[in-house]
Amino acid sequence: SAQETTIKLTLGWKTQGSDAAFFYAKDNGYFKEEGLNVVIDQGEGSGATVTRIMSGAYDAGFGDVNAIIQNASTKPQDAPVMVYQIWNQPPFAIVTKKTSGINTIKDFEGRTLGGAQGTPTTRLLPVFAQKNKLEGEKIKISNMAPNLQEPMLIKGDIDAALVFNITSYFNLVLNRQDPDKDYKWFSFGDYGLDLYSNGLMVSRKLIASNPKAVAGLVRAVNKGMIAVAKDQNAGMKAALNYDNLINVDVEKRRLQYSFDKLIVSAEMKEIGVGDVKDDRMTRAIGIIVEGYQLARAPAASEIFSREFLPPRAERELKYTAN
Amino acid sequence: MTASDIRQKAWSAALIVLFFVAWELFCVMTGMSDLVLPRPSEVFVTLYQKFPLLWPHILQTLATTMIGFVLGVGLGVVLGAVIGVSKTAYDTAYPLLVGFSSIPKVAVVPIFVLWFGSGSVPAVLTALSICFFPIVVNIATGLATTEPELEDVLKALGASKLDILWNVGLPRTMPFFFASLKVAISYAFVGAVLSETVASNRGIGNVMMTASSNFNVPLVFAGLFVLAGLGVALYVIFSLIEGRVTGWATRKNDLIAT
Amino acid sequence: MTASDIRQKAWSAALIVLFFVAWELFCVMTGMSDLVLPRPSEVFVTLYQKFPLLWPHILQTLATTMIGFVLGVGLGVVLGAVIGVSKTAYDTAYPLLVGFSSIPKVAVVPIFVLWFGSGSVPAVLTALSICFFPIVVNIATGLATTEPELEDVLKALGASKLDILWNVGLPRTMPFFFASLKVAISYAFVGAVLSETVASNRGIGNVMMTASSNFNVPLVFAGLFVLAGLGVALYVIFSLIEGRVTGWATRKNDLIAT
Amino acid sequence: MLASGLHALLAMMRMQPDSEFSGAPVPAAAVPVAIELSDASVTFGRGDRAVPALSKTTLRIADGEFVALVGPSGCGKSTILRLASGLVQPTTGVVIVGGREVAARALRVGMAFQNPTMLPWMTIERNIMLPLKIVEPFRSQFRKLRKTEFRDKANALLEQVGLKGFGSRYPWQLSGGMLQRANLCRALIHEPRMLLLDEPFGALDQFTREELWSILQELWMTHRATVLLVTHDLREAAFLASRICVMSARPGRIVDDSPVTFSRPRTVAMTFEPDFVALNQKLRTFIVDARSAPAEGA
Amino acid sequence: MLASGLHALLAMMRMQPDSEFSGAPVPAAAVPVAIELSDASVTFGRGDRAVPALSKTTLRIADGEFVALVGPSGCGKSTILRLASGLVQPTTGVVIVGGREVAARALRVGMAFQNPTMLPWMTIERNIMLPLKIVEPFRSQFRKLRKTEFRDKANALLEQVGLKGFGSRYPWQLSGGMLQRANLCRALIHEPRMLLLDEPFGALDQFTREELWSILQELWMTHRATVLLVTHDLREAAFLASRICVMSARPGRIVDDSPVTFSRPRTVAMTFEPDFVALNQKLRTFIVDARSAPAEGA
Ligand SMILES: Nc1ncnc2c1ncn2[C@@H]1O[C@H](COP(=O)(O)OP(=O)(O)OP(=O)(O)O)[C@@H](O)[C@H]1O
Ligand SMILES: Nc1ncnc2c1ncn2[C@@H]1O[C@H](COP(=O)(O)OP(=O)(O)OP(=O)(O)O)[C@@H](O)[C@H]1O
Ligand SMILES: [Mg+2]
Ligand SMILES: [Mg+2]
Repeated sequence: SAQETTIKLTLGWKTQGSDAAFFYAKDNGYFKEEGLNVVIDQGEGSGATVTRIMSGAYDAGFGDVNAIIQNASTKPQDAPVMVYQIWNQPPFAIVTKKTSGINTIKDFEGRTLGGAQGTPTTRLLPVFAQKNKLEGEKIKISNMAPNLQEPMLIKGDIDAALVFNITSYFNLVLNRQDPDKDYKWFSFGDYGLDLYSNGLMVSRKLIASNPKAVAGLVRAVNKGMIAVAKDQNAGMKAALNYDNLINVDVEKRRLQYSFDKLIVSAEMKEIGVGDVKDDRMTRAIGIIVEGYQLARAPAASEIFSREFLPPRAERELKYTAN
Repeated sequence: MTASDIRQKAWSAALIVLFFVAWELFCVMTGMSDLVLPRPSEVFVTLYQKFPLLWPHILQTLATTMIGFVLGVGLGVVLGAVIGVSKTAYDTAYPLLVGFSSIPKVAVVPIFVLWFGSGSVPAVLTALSICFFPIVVNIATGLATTEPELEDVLKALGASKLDILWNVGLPRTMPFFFASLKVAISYAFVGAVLSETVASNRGIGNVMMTASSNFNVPLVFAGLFVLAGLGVALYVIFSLIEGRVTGWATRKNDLIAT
Repeated sequence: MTASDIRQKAWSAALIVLFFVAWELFCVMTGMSDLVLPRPSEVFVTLYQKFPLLWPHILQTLATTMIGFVLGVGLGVVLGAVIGVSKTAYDTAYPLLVGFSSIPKVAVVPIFVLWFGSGSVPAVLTALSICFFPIVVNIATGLATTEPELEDVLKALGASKLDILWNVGLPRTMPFFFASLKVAISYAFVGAVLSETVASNRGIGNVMMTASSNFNVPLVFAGLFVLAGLGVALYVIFSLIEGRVTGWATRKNDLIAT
Repeated sequence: MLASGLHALLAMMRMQPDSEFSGAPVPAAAVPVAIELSDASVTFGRGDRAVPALSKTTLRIADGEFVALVGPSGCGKSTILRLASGLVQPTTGVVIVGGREVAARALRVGMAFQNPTMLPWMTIERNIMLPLKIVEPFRSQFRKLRKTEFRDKANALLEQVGLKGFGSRYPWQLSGGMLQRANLCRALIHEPRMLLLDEPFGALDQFTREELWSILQELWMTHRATVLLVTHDLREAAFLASRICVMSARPGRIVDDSPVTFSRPRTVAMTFEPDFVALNQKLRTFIVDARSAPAEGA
Repeated sequence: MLASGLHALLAMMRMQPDSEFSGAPVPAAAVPVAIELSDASVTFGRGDRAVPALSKTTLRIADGEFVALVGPSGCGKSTILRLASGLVQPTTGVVIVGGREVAARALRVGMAFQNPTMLPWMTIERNIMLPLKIVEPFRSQFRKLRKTEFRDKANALLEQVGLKGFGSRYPWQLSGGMLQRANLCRALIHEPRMLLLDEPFGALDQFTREELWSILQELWMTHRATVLLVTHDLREAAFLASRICVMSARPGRIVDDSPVTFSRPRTVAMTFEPDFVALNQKLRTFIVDARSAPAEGA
């Protein structure tokens, strides 16, 4: 293992249950088998994963494909490439209290929505409004840090919050709320914004200099995904091993939530975990280009590379909650 | 004298320009990505182009910072005077204050936001809470180290503690008060911007947050330059006041007879 | 004297305890949610329970902070001495430094991360870059306001500038140097923690960030208490050194003959 | 100016300005005591580091007396002045000034420190006006009059000590002797009831000094403030004082206390007369004795 | 101690210690000039705020001379000393010390300031040892000897001026006169070639003062440093100096420059002899004239 390649990998955020596949792969030596020494660091946001990779500080990361699209528009040579699409459903959603009187998306007009600046949910609101024929200028946005959204929503300072469902759902849980009973969720995916979201991305430099390592990395993560889908408890053990400060109960639920809502879908069952459908990706790029008013629409092939994916048969994910 | 003064200033200005030139060269030579450290020329261009857009945000940040700063100075002077004069206050308040200022204010901003709503109030409070400590420390130290000989002049007249504080302690402390203002004003900006990045719809902090999520690093740096510029501008104003107020303490420079 | 000293300290300790009691009561009476502001008792319990978990993080943060602080003090003293002695340095460096410290250091951390990777190095650098400015300012002001009469004593002996700096300027500046240390150490903690929240897998900052994204507010506050505690502990150490070094400046308190 | 301020002052004082004063010490029973040290001793520091500065000393100065204090360097003269002004508390014994135990506010005190400490951030003029800013009844009028009457008062005093036009200077722009004269002005400006002068003429040449003697004597003869003057110049003591106390070496005690009976106003010429020279001579011997007491550091 | 340091010192000096010295001023041609002011004037500040402190002054002091400078308060005596020590640059004219134009390092200088400024963070002992820390050849040995030989040296000097045991005190724990004596020690400790003394005995009583006169005279007679002494005491000037310069009022000039020819060693008794009194008398008249020059502030 003197020839081990070191790969610096950044997560999308602080340690979360939904990252379990990476920890599991590491703990079970999947990376080693591929001749890789993967160093996993916590992240500062799934968008920032892209910057971290572009700046050269990291070789790979778990981050948002939409941030790649944004950057690929202006800096096609520097933007990272998605090599393994993990979440094939968008987590972008608007959450509101059932008591707020908002029953349809039309009711957002005249209300104040809390949003964290620059997050896709916030940024795509105008497209959301336009696609659903809402009067966008009637929806007011109040900017705030992500972890203030739920408290402000609970307190009633805002009428709804522009969130990632996987984050917000558990934030509400942690704020001793019942996110299913008392809250209403409007998922962007259901309203014409059928986007992809987080996955494993790598730098162009790594692809150019060491494609074998990339393939190995994807293979290892894929094995981790499939294993964790079978046994979340083992996944959580690996996560706890990485960071002993996590709240295992909540994070395990988060892991399961990610499979339920973001990973396991009709499309995944069809094409296997990690892959994307090019036409859907192209549509998604169109939405992002529109939403962010990008100068250039990158091709789907600039964003996602199928080249490193293991064969379809190896990407058969069977999710069983336990 | 005036000629040499101008030469002096020109020399300093040249050195400052040199700093930016060095930075530019460094970026060009290392092929630094503008996502990490943009070239100053790029930043200035962005600043120039976006200035009309930035202007209301600058005003907003300047206003909240100044309010927080003024309140912070007031609080700092009062606390500093109390700590400098009373041993009990020294032993009690100092540890609490040191403890409080060892806390990153980012952790406190959400509390302010939940209590006072997002916007200007938390920004003012954050600026205040971050900037008053250097003032407390310098006022307290200045008072504690005032030469007893100077105080005796007033004590012999039967002056009250307040008289002594007012006529000896505070004037004697002025040079260090102004020194702490330089620190405080910088930190006040940091505080206000910090709060704006957490929860606000206006202000440089908000702009920088948006710019950074758009990967528009030159605009982030334009924001930083604006902050630095505002800090320097206020520093210059304080320097002018300082020159008038604390001339006695820097008299050394006058003594050269030519 | 010793008896009254102990009474004094006891009194101060009582006041500090009172502060926490008041906080506790405030939370209980207003029915404050522990998601916003936990009761101190809750925080202490959390701190106690999680202490074994926190310990390695505490060591990490303490280590990076101390390294950054020591480097910051070194840099601050050197820069302060240069600025305090040279007019050109004053005019050049001061604006740049004020500008630099008006910039929120959060914006600088990513640059450090790029160059040095995530972890301890950016934390050290951030602590350094946030804590040296108060020292620069106080050293420079102390030197600039040194009484020319004291310097004349050495000048008349034909002493070099360095001799004067070493034998008059710096000792005279000591009280204000120690004052700035109190500010600097607090800010060094803030800097290190800041960097840890952005880019590190260890340290109190990381713990607090994790806790805060889990809405484990008592744990966030436990982190804050640890920081405050560390700040105070270092403050106490400096105070002891200060007492020995700057006794001459606070001689006022000795003069009471009893 | 000094004359102009007189009327107000006289109204406040019990004494008639022109009483035919003999120069003899005022008997303690007849006149209220202004300063009283009873067995007062002062030790600085504690434990090992204790420095006895003044042995048990008893000294009683009547209202309106002019007492000179002489003695070897370091014997505790300045310490006695600091006791009288309340700047130092006695380690043992009692100090009563103006009938009250804590001196500070008991009497309107004017003090000229041995080392002329001017506040460096104020011009000489403002330094001199400081007592007017602090002490009633001037204090309440200070804001109103500081640009007019009070400033004139300060400048008139400055002129009297030969510092006309130096009011707008800063302390560090004055020579040693000039500072000392300004220091004297500050002690006098608020027409104090008690004047504590610590070698007020030490840094002055003989002639300036003699001029100021006469001014001080005149002032005292009109205002009759209680004066305690520390000096190293025996001629000065004999010229000015109505009573001279001689102190022994450190830690000091008062070893001699004698009246000076020359008639007032005294003149410089008188200091060359045999009686005067004889008094000086006598004092010299006392001091020679006083110095012989061993003076060692702790 | 002073005697013990002598041998080393003498080796460095050109003069024989026991040359039968007459007390007459050394002719300028015979001996090298130590201090030379040529038309030197000093004005502080600029423009409107300019204060002339010293008129164009020419003064030449030979190596090994003992010159006293007397004159009214504020006439520029301290300014001349500051010129000689290089602390002040002349506004016009030239000041040459030890053959070089910038005085500071030209000669080994010992200076006693008028206001005894001790560094407050150092004990008296360390304050006194300061010149040894700065000035060669002591400097290079300072680390080695500061706890032994140099400290003994300081304490021996302290004992000589009557401050035995006060070495470990801090400046603010000393009385005015004690500080002044410590100040004198600091001026002497590094066996300077040029001694600038600004009223070194002002705060001392007559007897201590006279004792120190004798010590200083003895020192000078052995070491033959160039001494420039500022004093207000004409007896002191006549006792110590081999030449007395009288200055006029501010801005000063030298109006008289006369040798003092009494034989050495002089004694206190001699100061009462008619010749001595006559010299004093003569100086008095000069000063009276000098003072009459109008002295007004800017
Ligand atoms: N703050 C202090 N701490 C310790 N010792 C002190 C302090 N002030 C004065 N002393 C000591 O007290 C003694 C008396 O001092 P004081 O100033 O009264 O003398 P003095 O008679 O005025 O002498 P001089 O004529 O030299 O001014 C001195 O030996 C001095 O060392
Ligand atoms: N730093 C300064 N700035 C302005 N003026 C000054 C300064 N130093 C001295 N002077 C002025 O220069 C003149 C001469 O001062 P100097 O100290 O030489 O007098 P001196 O002869 O030593 O007097 P004294 O006997 O009172 O000490 C004085 O009028 C003084 O006001
Ligand atoms: Mg005294
Ligand atoms: Mg002088």
